[in-house]
Amino acid sequence: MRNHRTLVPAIVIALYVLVALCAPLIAPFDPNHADLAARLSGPFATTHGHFHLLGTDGLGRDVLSRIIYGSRVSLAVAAATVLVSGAFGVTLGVVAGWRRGWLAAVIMRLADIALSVPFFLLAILVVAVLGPSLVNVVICLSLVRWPRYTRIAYANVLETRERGFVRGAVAVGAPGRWIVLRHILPEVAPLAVVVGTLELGLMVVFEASLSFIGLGVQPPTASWGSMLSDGQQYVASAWWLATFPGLALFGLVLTVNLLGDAVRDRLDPRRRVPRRVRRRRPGLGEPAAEPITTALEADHA
Amino acid sequence: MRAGAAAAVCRYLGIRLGQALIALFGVTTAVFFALRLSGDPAQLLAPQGASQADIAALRHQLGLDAPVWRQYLDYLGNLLHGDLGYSYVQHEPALTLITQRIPYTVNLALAALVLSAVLGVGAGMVMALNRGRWPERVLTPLVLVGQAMPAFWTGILLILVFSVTFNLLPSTGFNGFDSLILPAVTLASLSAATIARMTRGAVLEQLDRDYIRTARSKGAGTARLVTRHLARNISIPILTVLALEVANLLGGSVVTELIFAWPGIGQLTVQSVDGRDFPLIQAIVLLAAVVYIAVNFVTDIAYAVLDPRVTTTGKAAGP
Amino acid sequence: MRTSRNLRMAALIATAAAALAACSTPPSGGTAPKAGSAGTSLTADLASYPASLDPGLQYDTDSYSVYRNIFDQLLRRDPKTNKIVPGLATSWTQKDPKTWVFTLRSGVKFSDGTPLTAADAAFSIQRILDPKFASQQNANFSAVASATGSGNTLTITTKYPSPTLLSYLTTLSVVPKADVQKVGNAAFNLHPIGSGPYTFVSSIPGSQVVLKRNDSWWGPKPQIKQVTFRAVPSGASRVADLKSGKADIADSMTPDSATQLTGSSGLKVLSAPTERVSYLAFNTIKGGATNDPKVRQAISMAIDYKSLITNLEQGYAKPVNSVLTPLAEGYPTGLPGYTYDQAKAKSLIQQAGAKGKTIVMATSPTYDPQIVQAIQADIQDIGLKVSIQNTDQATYLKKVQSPTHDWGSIRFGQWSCSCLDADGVAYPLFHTGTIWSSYSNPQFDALVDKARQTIAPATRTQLYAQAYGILNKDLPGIGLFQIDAIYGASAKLEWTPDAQQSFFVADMKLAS
Amino acid sequence: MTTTPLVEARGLTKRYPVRTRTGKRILTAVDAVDIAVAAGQIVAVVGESGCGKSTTGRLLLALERPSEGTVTLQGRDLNRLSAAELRRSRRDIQPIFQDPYDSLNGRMRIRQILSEPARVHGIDPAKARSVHDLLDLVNLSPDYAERYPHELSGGQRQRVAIARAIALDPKFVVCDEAVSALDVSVQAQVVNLLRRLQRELGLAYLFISHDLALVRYLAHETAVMYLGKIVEQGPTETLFTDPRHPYTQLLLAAVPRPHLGSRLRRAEAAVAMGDLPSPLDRPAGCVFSTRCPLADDRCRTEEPALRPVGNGRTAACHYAETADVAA
Amino acid sequence: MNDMLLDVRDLRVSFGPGKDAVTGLTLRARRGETVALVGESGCGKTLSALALAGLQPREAAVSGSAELGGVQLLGRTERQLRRIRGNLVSMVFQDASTALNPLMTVGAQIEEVMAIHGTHDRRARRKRSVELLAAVGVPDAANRARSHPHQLSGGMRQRVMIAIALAGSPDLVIADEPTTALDVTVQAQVLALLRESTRDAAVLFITHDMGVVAEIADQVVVMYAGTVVESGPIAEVLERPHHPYTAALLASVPDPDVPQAGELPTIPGRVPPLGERDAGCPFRDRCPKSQDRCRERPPLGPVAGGESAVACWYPEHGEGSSRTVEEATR
Repeated sequence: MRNHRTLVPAIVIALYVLVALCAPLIAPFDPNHADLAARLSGPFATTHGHFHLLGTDGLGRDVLSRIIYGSRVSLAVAAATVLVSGAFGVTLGVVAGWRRGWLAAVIMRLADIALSVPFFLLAILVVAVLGPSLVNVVICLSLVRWPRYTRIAYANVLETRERGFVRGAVAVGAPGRWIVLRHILPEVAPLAVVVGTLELGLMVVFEASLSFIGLGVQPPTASWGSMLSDGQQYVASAWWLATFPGLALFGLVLTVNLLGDAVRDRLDPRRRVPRRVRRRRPGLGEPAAEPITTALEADHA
Repeated sequence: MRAGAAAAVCRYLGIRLGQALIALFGVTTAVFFALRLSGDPAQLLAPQGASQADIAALRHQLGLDAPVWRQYLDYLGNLLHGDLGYSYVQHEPALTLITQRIPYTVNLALAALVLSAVLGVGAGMVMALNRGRWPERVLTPLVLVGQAMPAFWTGILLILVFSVTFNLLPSTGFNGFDSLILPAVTLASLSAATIARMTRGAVLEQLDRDYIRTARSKGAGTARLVTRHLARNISIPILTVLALEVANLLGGSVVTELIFAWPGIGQLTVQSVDGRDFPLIQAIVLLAAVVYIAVNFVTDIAYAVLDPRVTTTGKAAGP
Repeated sequence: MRTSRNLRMAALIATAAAALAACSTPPSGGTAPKAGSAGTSLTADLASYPASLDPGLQYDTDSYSVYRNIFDQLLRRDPKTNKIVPGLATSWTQKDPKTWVFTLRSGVKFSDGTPLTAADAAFSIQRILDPKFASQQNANFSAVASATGSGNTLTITTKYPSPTLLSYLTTLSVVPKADVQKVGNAAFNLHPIGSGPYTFVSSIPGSQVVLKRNDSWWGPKPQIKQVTFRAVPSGASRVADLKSGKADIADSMTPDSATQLTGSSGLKVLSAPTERVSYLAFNTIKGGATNDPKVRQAISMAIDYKSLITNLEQGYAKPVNSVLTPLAEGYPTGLPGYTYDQAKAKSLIQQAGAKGKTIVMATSPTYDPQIVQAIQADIQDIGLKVSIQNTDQATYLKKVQSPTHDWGSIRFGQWSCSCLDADGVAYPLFHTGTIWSSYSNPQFDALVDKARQTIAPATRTQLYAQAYGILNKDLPGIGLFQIDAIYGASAKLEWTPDAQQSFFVADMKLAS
Repeated sequence: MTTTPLVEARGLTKRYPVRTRTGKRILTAVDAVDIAVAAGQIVAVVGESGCGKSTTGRLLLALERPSEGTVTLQGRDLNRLSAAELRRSRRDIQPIFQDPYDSLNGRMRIRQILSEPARVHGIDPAKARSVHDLLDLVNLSPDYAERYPHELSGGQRQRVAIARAIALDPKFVVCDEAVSALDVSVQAQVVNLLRRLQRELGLAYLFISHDLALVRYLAHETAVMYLGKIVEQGPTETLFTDPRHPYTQLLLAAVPRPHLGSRLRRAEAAVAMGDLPSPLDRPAGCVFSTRCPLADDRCRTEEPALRPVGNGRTAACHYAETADVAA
Repeated sequence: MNDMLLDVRDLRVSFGPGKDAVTGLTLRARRGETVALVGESGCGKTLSALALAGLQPREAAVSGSAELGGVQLLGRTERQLRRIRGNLVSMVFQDASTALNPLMTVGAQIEEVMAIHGTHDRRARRKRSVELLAAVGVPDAANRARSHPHQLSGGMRQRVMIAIALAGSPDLVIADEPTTALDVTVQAQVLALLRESTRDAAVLFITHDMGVVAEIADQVVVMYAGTVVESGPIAEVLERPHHPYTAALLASVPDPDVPQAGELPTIPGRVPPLGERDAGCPFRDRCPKSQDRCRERPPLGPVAGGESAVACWYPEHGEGSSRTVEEATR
């Protein structure tokens, strides 16, 4: 049962990745090949002797091929963003939690600042200042997302640094860097992985949103978001343009979320520590901390 | 004792307020300078055939030819007098433009919040209390679907179905209650799913707590467990989510407002950013930050009210 | 003082709004009447909400469409011939190359009852020129040295002989000096008072503006009693509104949506060629490959103009022979135009040694991405690589207008000077040193400079013919096609759109 | 004993700022405590929860800085050392904490846990005690080296914690409730182990515990703490057989005994004591005066000094010589 | 044996095949009598107690019989159980800091029992809850009733737990390690309180601490790995333990009144975890006296010359706390 929950979404995601990697082999057509005379043909249309399973778009390009190639953008951006923002966010969170004091205050206020800038504005500013590119999309998304990791890492480090094995390491005479690397980070990492997995789905959506408003990847590179954006105009006349990329996106986000849930259930440290042991400590009340699920699940935009 | 508690809350909130002001200052400063790197409103405003001199004149008129630090000091000075500046594009005080739009965004966000809170909390409770039984099996896929639907796609599909195909509901603009339905549903769908998952988790976590066992050992039934024990204890985690959702809804309203041509702050944001309407952007950012901070603030107060432990230990749940 | 009170108000509103919003609807500008009811009210879907209702400020299409109904313009163009005809000014004479005298219609009143005088007209120009007003139209009237009014005589002097002055005066709406000075620019913008066929009733900023017929207007009584302009940014939604009868007319239709409408009963498509021209401009200074005229020539031959017009524009476009439309004063009718010849283009690229080179194409989401991509595909077919750099308009302008010319090799854009004159295109786009130009040819500059200050139409036409001849040889830019304005409308609507995209409701009729 | 003690605390005081309903207050967790541990000696600190015994332990471990007072290890003031020097000195002072589930890093193998101290100090693995030896010392078979903590029972984990503590051959080990989380049968094993190690390796312990029976069994010296202060101190046997402070007397009386006959005495003694006052509201005069059946006005105003009361003991009670509350 | 108020016979709790957590608990208690259920962690004592109140985890299967004053407690529907809990059977849990609802005043938590079981008059409930608080020794009860749990000390919280347990005047009070988290001084007070306040009920007192057993119990039931290994009157079990496990437990705790030399007696090995238990005597791997016969599970049978029952093929016949188990084996 538990294996099921991880395995099935993992396989589906692996398929997505495989499709992305093998796009040139799988895609029936060049995703950027325009054929203006064959534009806006519906699914199952055969135009000029070419069979378009999912139809063609406003430039007569094959929708299926574009969806296949579009997966590359979605997956690459989502993965890169999670890695960059995760690494950056966790580092800051760990530093804040370990050093505490003014440095923590500065970092956490920075997180507040990052969280209170409207995302759309930030996206435009980043593209305006740095120019449009896939890398900058990642930078832009990372600028918005790092505080999620920082906050969770920070809270987790504050908790972990009071744990016996950390105090033990201090008492042994281990330097701060040693303790952070060997004891704190491994403790924070699974949590960061959980957050990262949950974020992955969101990042797919975010990338699509950016492409949707024209700030993502550059045309003619196919991206699900830009396909949806183009398709929006044709929602009444050429329904397939918005529907199929939307389904591809929906499927990926859904499976990533499922995987995130499964990973969280496996890694959430709270679900692993035997509770009865903790209860024995005399005189200790339960801390009024918010449940970890709150922190993990609450943010989505 | 009451007075003491109030004093503790005040002190605690005072610190939070101070931190919030610092964050506010940081946001406005960062945005101010980033904006000036990002494009020249005069170029956008000038007619296509305008000459260099025309544009320079316009730039001068807008005060954009002054050194950036000077502009910044002026901005801060005006801010202290409550002056948020004039929109370059619409030639109205930024404050007026924003206040015109606030009711619409609040209307939409509030409708979505109520919708998602009611649906989300309800579904989450039902799922948790019926763990492993059919209500959970029915709701879980719905929640998963809700979470995987990007707002812009949901919006398009809703328009396709309800406006284009069946012509039941208006797809754009503000024209009474029926035009609120589609945007609110679009905006609420993701939030409702998030809240549902969260509520489920919170309820399950609370159900696992010892005090629930105590209550059961007293002979309490499900109804009493939910109303007397769970309700208040899950209110804290749920409040945390709702607070975040308020921020998310206001943020998410940008996309929704664009899709449904809703005349709110989100649309104004996009327009002002597109037009590099600096004073308006700055005002909106200030507003967004204030809202974000205010929501956190209200949440903190609510924590203190809901959880008597907060006032005495001086720390709220969460970082 | 005022602003601080406003701030406090805002704080109050913000908090109160949260509480109220649940139960109350926002302050509405009156509910829009259902389209078509009674046959005398009209609902028009615009692509966006007018940036301003004060005609002295913005003049984007949507603002224009709304406020030109509230105000009278000094001059007008005949919708059929595009000739300049009387508006508020019944007659005008040119005293000397730099002085123009206009006689204004008498008995015209603003809707608040005050009479319209030449002083109001002069004021309308003066305020645009006032730096403090920061009007975007300033540049259009930058030739004006002074404007004075007395009685019904308006005198305008220009700094130099200006052949396009009258053209720009067709865009001038006259505002009531007394009222503007009394309430201030900001308040006037929110509640404009004009002398035009319609008066302002209410607005929901960002959403809709309602106007009603001005029964005391001096012109023929319009049939439509009330008009509601709604901002509907999504083209699909505008189509849906038309189909469901929620709108009687919709602006800014795409060719694709127009073809959709032609199939629907009860609906029709109205279109008119405009002075808007789609063009490609090359960077001949720092464009890399495009510095080479052979490459530019190759590109001009790479583009399948016909396919763009028939397939993408669905026929709602006309071929052009230069970066100008036939509507414009000075259009060089004799030029041969561009040809599509892929084979020759390929060989030119070979000759230039540019095969496989990457050229950067700058564009912004403002411009139709489909055309951009179609052109990209065309150019790639002849052996160049095209990398599209799509940034938002502000960034695009900052880049493209930078004096360093570092914006890439080629850009796609649409041009309209709202003056129907060759000068409004040739000068800003290609004259050495202007902000848009990455091209320099002294010979061309001299011709354009001369034409700018020549009043006689025939001479000008000749000068422009020479200038455009140079352009078509040097190819710093290619005109792609002339763009049609496309409206979707109820079949009951009788109206003929014009080249200026004037959205004069007074000219419209709704059959019941 | 006239020789310099191995570890010595003088005037050790620790205050924490605490936010309460009525504002910021100072909590004095440890108040002017003097304690000395000689090499090879076991000194116990006993008292109710919140009396400051764990804080004292952390101060001696230099995990926290005292607000006042000094902690010296072989004459060197730990809190005056540079960070690097302190880290080096730490090999001489090691802790064993209460919770065996919390004190080992669950992501490390036992081998890694036990070799960490040597690696931290850059000691040549050949010269350090081998993991094998350490496991042997704590009676665990060598194949435990490759296991993870969660594969071990509580008692086994606590043995690993002990092994880690002695990995660098410390001179002094602070056992903070080191056996209280264990089941009784396991507890006995670990206590035996601690005692054996103390003898074989010549270790000195600060044995912090609320379990008086264990203290009597293990400790040479015992200090009784109450609200941050030491109220009585002396050789364990004397202290247990003839406690002079009323608090010690009551505390001893309150210990449950696994045989019949003590029921009444214990309950009476305990009930007589009432509740522990909040450490934030420490009584004036004698800290124990609010609960002491013998307390009079003097006790409530004049704070008794910790003074010798015979047989090597010191007690902080005006009436130490005559006090007898639990007979 | 008709005067027995509580009569539990062969209580079994299982988490599935091979996962029998409790394999036959039998115990009896008269009104006013306290039965101590003793054992180390994992022996099934808490689970047994929860099963008596129908509070065992959902996935656990309970069988056997448990009658309280003639009322069968096991196999009841949730609805029936609700009538029983708080009213006939009440519980005192180990850690009052988590077992009390942190957001409700303690008074309300006491009143709740009465509200559930039919006292509709709010004023009466309030009055009684203050009385109860006073009765369990909470000073200034009227004010303390309005306190939240975190504002009380650990001892006070445990008193509140007891007040909750008493509020329904139950016949059976199940106290699950109610003093483990408390200091010895407070522990003594709470034990005394519990003893005094439950004269009209049977008390099932769960603990691992023989000292506490000696303090409070009338009868002792020693559990090991899910099964009863010895039961009998307190005096007999403490003075003459018959089961090697009982004897070893008693021996491994040092006596604070007697100086002790040499090593503490220990029990080698560990409790076989759930799933590794077989049909034999569960203690045999740790038992110094184990023989081949111990592969077969010994029944709980009466001991000659005593009131106790023991489940051992080779019961001890020794004296008191004499050292009956070999010293540690190294």
